[in-house]
Amino acid sequence: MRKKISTLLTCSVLLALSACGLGSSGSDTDSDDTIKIGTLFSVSGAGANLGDKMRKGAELAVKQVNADGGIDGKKIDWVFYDPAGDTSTAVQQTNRMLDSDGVELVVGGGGSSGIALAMDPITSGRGVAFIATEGARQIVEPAAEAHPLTFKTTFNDTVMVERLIAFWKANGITRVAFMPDTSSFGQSAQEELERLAPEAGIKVFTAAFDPAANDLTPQVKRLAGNDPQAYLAWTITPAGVTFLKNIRSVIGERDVMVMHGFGFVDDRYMEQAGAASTGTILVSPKLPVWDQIDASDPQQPVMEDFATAYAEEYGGEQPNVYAGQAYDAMMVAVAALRATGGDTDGEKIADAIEGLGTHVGVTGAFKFTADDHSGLTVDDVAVIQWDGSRFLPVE
Amino acid sequence: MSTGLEISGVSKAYGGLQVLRDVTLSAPAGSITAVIGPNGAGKSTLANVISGFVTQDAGTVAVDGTTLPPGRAMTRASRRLGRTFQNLEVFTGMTVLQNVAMGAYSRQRGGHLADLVRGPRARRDERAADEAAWALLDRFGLGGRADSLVESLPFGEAKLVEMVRVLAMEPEVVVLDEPAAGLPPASALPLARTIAGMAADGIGVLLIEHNMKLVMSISEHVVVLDQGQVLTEGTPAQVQQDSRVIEAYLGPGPTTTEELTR
Amino acid sequence: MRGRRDAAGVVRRRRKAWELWITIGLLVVLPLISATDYSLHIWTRMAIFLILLTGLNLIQGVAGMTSLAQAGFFGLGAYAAGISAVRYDLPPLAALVVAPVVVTLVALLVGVLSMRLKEIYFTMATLGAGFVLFLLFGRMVELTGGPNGLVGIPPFSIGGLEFTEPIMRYALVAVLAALGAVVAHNLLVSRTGRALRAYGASEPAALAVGASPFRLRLLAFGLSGFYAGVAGALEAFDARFISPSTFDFMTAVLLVVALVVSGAGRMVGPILGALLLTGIEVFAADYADYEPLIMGVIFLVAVQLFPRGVAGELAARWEDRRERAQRSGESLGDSSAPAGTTRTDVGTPAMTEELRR
Amino acid sequence: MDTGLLIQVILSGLSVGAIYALVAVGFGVIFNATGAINFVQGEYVMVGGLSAAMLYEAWDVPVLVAIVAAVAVTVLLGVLTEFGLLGFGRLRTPASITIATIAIAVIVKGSAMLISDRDTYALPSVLGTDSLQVLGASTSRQTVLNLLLAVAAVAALTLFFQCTKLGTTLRAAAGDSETLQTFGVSYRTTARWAFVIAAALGALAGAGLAPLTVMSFDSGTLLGLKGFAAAMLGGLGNPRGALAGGLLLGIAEAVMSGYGAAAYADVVAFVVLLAILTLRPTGMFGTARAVRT
Repeated sequence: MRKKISTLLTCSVLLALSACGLGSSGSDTDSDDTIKIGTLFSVSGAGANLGDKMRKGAELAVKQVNADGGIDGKKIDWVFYDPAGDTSTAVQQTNRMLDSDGVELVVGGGGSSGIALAMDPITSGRGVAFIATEGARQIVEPAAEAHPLTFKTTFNDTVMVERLIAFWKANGITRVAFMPDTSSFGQSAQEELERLAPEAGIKVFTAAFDPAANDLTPQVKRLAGNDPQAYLAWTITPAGVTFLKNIRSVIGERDVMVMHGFGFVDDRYMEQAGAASTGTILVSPKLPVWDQIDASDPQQPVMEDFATAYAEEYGGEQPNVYAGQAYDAMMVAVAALRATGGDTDGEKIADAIEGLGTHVGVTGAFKFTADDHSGLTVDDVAVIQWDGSRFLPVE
Repeated sequence: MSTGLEISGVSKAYGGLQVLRDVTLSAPAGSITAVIGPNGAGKSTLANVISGFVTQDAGTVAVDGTTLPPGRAMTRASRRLGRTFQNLEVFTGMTVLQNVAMGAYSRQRGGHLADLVRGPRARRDERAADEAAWALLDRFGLGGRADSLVESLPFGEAKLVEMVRVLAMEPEVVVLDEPAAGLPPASALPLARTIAGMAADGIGVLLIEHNMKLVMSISEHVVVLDQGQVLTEGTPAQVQQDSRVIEAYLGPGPTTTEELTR
Repeated sequence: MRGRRDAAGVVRRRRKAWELWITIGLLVVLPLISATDYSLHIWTRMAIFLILLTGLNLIQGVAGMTSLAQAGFFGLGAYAAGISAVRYDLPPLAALVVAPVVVTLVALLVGVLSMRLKEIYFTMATLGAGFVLFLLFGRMVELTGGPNGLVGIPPFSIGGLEFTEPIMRYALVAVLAALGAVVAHNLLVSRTGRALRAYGASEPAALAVGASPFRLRLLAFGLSGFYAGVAGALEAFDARFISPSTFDFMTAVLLVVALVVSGAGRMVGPILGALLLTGIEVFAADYADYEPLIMGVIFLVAVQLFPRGVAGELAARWEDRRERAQRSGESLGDSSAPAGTTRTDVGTPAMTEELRR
Repeated sequence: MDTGLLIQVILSGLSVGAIYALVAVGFGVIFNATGAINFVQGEYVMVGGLSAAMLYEAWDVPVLVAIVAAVAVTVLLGVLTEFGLLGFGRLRTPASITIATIAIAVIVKGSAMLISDRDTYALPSVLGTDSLQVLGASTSRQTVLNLLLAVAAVAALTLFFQCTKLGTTLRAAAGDSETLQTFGVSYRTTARWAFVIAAALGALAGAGLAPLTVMSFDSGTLLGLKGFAAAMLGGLGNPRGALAGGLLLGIAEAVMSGYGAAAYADVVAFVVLLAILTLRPTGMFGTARAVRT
């Protein structure tokens, strides 16, 4: 009798698995009273922590828009997928969204630059507008020729590096130790820094590290040999905490500037590094210090509303910069849809976004043009410092 | 007619223990030569040296006059030397037909890559091998079992399959390593007939065996091995009377019942 | 086919081909079931998995040696094709030839170094090789584009004809998958395939009949690399973008598991495994958070239920019934026979294939 | 020659090496008892570290209590692993057991992801955070503690295998588990004890690693693979070999980070694994075992 059961179980498992491949391929009819927006964020696997915050940011935007009547009466039908950090899964999900789920506009590129780069040819190939929330500038550059329908609401590494170099110049720093991780995030920052720093007369000494590393003291000690005035790490992974702990143990009390890239702006990480994180300086969007920005800055009220709404919606949790970027991406899409009266044709949406003029978002004042599909400038970048319990702006 | 198997001056030591000491013997084609001796006399090591599973320290093993390279068991098949194993070695998960057809493996010329394309020549080779295997199965009454998995056969029949596989190699020399071990007495006769059949086909059979009834009934020549050395050799009749053989098996001096019970 | 042998002899030869026809039949039928762009994309991925698993089956199923390098080889094939097309402007057709050759050479190198090792040690050598490849994909930035992946791979094309239409992309992969299945079938039923399986079943006996274990297993491992190279090149030209994450350790484990669960060593194992993998990928799209947990449970249950894989279990049951029919003269397929009669144990401990390895 | 850098590289190598050693010893214990490679070993480290940190951060439990609780949780997981593998009595060969441990590792990681909600957790060091200056380089007290922990674990296990009844049975099981059963020693009890010891070792490694970095559901997998490479380097199944293998591998990675191309530090572990398997599969101190066909 036992063998009979196991045969039935096997066949049913196998059929169920392949059957649902068939089942979902039937496409839903395009009901005309909603606009289908598709989103990919990795809420499991690598970078899961980051993806989770991005999902909440975008979700908040959808809820707010639908709450006050949607776009000219059309509510947003939000389709969400989790590629779990895997590019081939993301490619397949994007095809599924556009072919069978009838998604007309894509917001959110899987939470990693690699996935966003893979999604772009698919969305552009189908004439669908795509607003990414990932960092690599290759996603939107060169904008006019190669990525007419693709935008992103994150800082280009170029803008961040320019702000850093301006800050270093202002503080007379000419020797910098740079530790990027071996992810795409670290890799593209390294290219920009090694391109722009020499022009500003700043010498950069680099040693990369693997995000899964448990001890970075060899790299830190090696770079210490060049007697740098500042140590800059560039990662979004927990290894950034190890960096802070190792810097304190290797460098001790010598007054050097310990810095992190905008990927590490997260008060939870800062707390987990304990005493080692006090005094760390970061380049970042203004969101973490929104309550320190005086009301005259048009971005201040937008950030305040977002922070309070997010805390209400998610049990007092504070939004981080990634939630802000996802929220902005959805809001830019909504602004464009309002401009085109709900028409989701790729070209029309692209022209609408480029015609938005200044769209004041949580992350900054976006000024999209035909050649700049990121729309953020050096003035949108803030330099902040962790004083042991919270972030404060640095003059 | 090949001249069969010649072994001269074979010695083998494991660390300090000298297992084979300067062993010389031959198993002419078309005849059955037996090797007997008490446990630990070095019979199995001898079988392994001949079939290349063990590399001897000194001495040579030759088939039909050509010396075989020491060790390198896989070269034996192409030199037409086959063997069976003390505890049964059959290809489980494969049918009886496939087991026997494997015997012809080294005689088939087709290269491995040709098997990917499996052109007409490869198919013809395969069919020839299967035909030969069928013939052997019929000859030994295993035709009905052709498509059973070998592990589903009773022990006696599985042993027979192993022997038929060796015959499928069309060997000139066969080393049988205790073929009767584990078999019920009733199968001794058919086994004897099979071995005799091999000799009749012109194969030089080297029979390593404990079962005296079997050895004495079918061997033309018997070699007695003791502590790694050839004690004596001769016809079955001579060897049975030789006191040294009895002593080697039963220990020194007449053993009266008193001595045993003291 | 021998005429004068009784039915059993003839049936045996045709049964093996039956499993090959299932594989090719499915490749033909699937696009007929549903041919939307999305389904064709799914079938193409399934066919690429089929090529990968057919190759893996040669070393894992036939030779009985677990290899965790298949994902690394899959990646090497993809990058070899991608790099030669993007960086050196090789026409896609040439890249489709270069990739498998490169991977086969690397597989032979790894094989030469690790083939003499016993079971678990060989598996760990392949794990090491696979992981080194995966890490290199992410680190050699100028060549592979690093973690950002390799962008701008042209679609596959022969002469002027570009394979951009989903149906054409599927046809390309399906034809190569079918070809791969036929070649694997030929090897499986040929003397070489038998020798490979014989070696897994009894080392001494295989040596005694003159089969050289090293050369046979090296051939199987090299071939598994060739198949991975073809699959990699097709993946590169189909997705037109490759990044290291697709070829990581988890993929290597998934490939082995899908094959073991579906029945390594059987001709129908790869196609069942490919369906399972594609099903999991599609299934995973909906239940993101719980996917790893669910996959782990399914995988553990399957390994416990079928130590010899699904196809192995089904085939074993079919053979039980057929042998019982033979012995007691009942007609084949008479299902009234008592289920689950145990096998007669041969003298040595129960020699199921599972125990023997 | 900047001696400060050399000392720092060695200290860093020992710090990470101590964790690899503890993981490697865990692999050895399971290999001795079942002949299989336990892919869950890396996840035991994650569960140990993560549960300690979660208990500390979530319920403000003193660090020591959190660690003891974490070891208990991981040991329970070890018993469940043994049941998941051998409880159904269907898996007999090391190969099939090894594949089943992969399934359990995926389940453990998947559950940890759900329980920890993909968050990271930190655990302060029992000995405070100020660093120690040694010959111009620096390390932390936690590293010294981890090293002592690794050496103590290896010494304890060596004695345990040599002198205690259970220890000798565990070692004998490595030889031939069938014959062992004829002596009335249940294969399941020895396996269960092996998994309890391996889980405890994993938990201690996790609790030792947590203060040096932060723990997340993802911290175990790569660590497990590297621990295995260390076990192979030292000789699978030999506690002293595991210690030597772990420390050497840690130092090799640190040298690569300090002097070579830091980005390729991770490749070192697997190149070492490949080299050992092909040149000397029994590892430095391994007993000569039928490793080659």
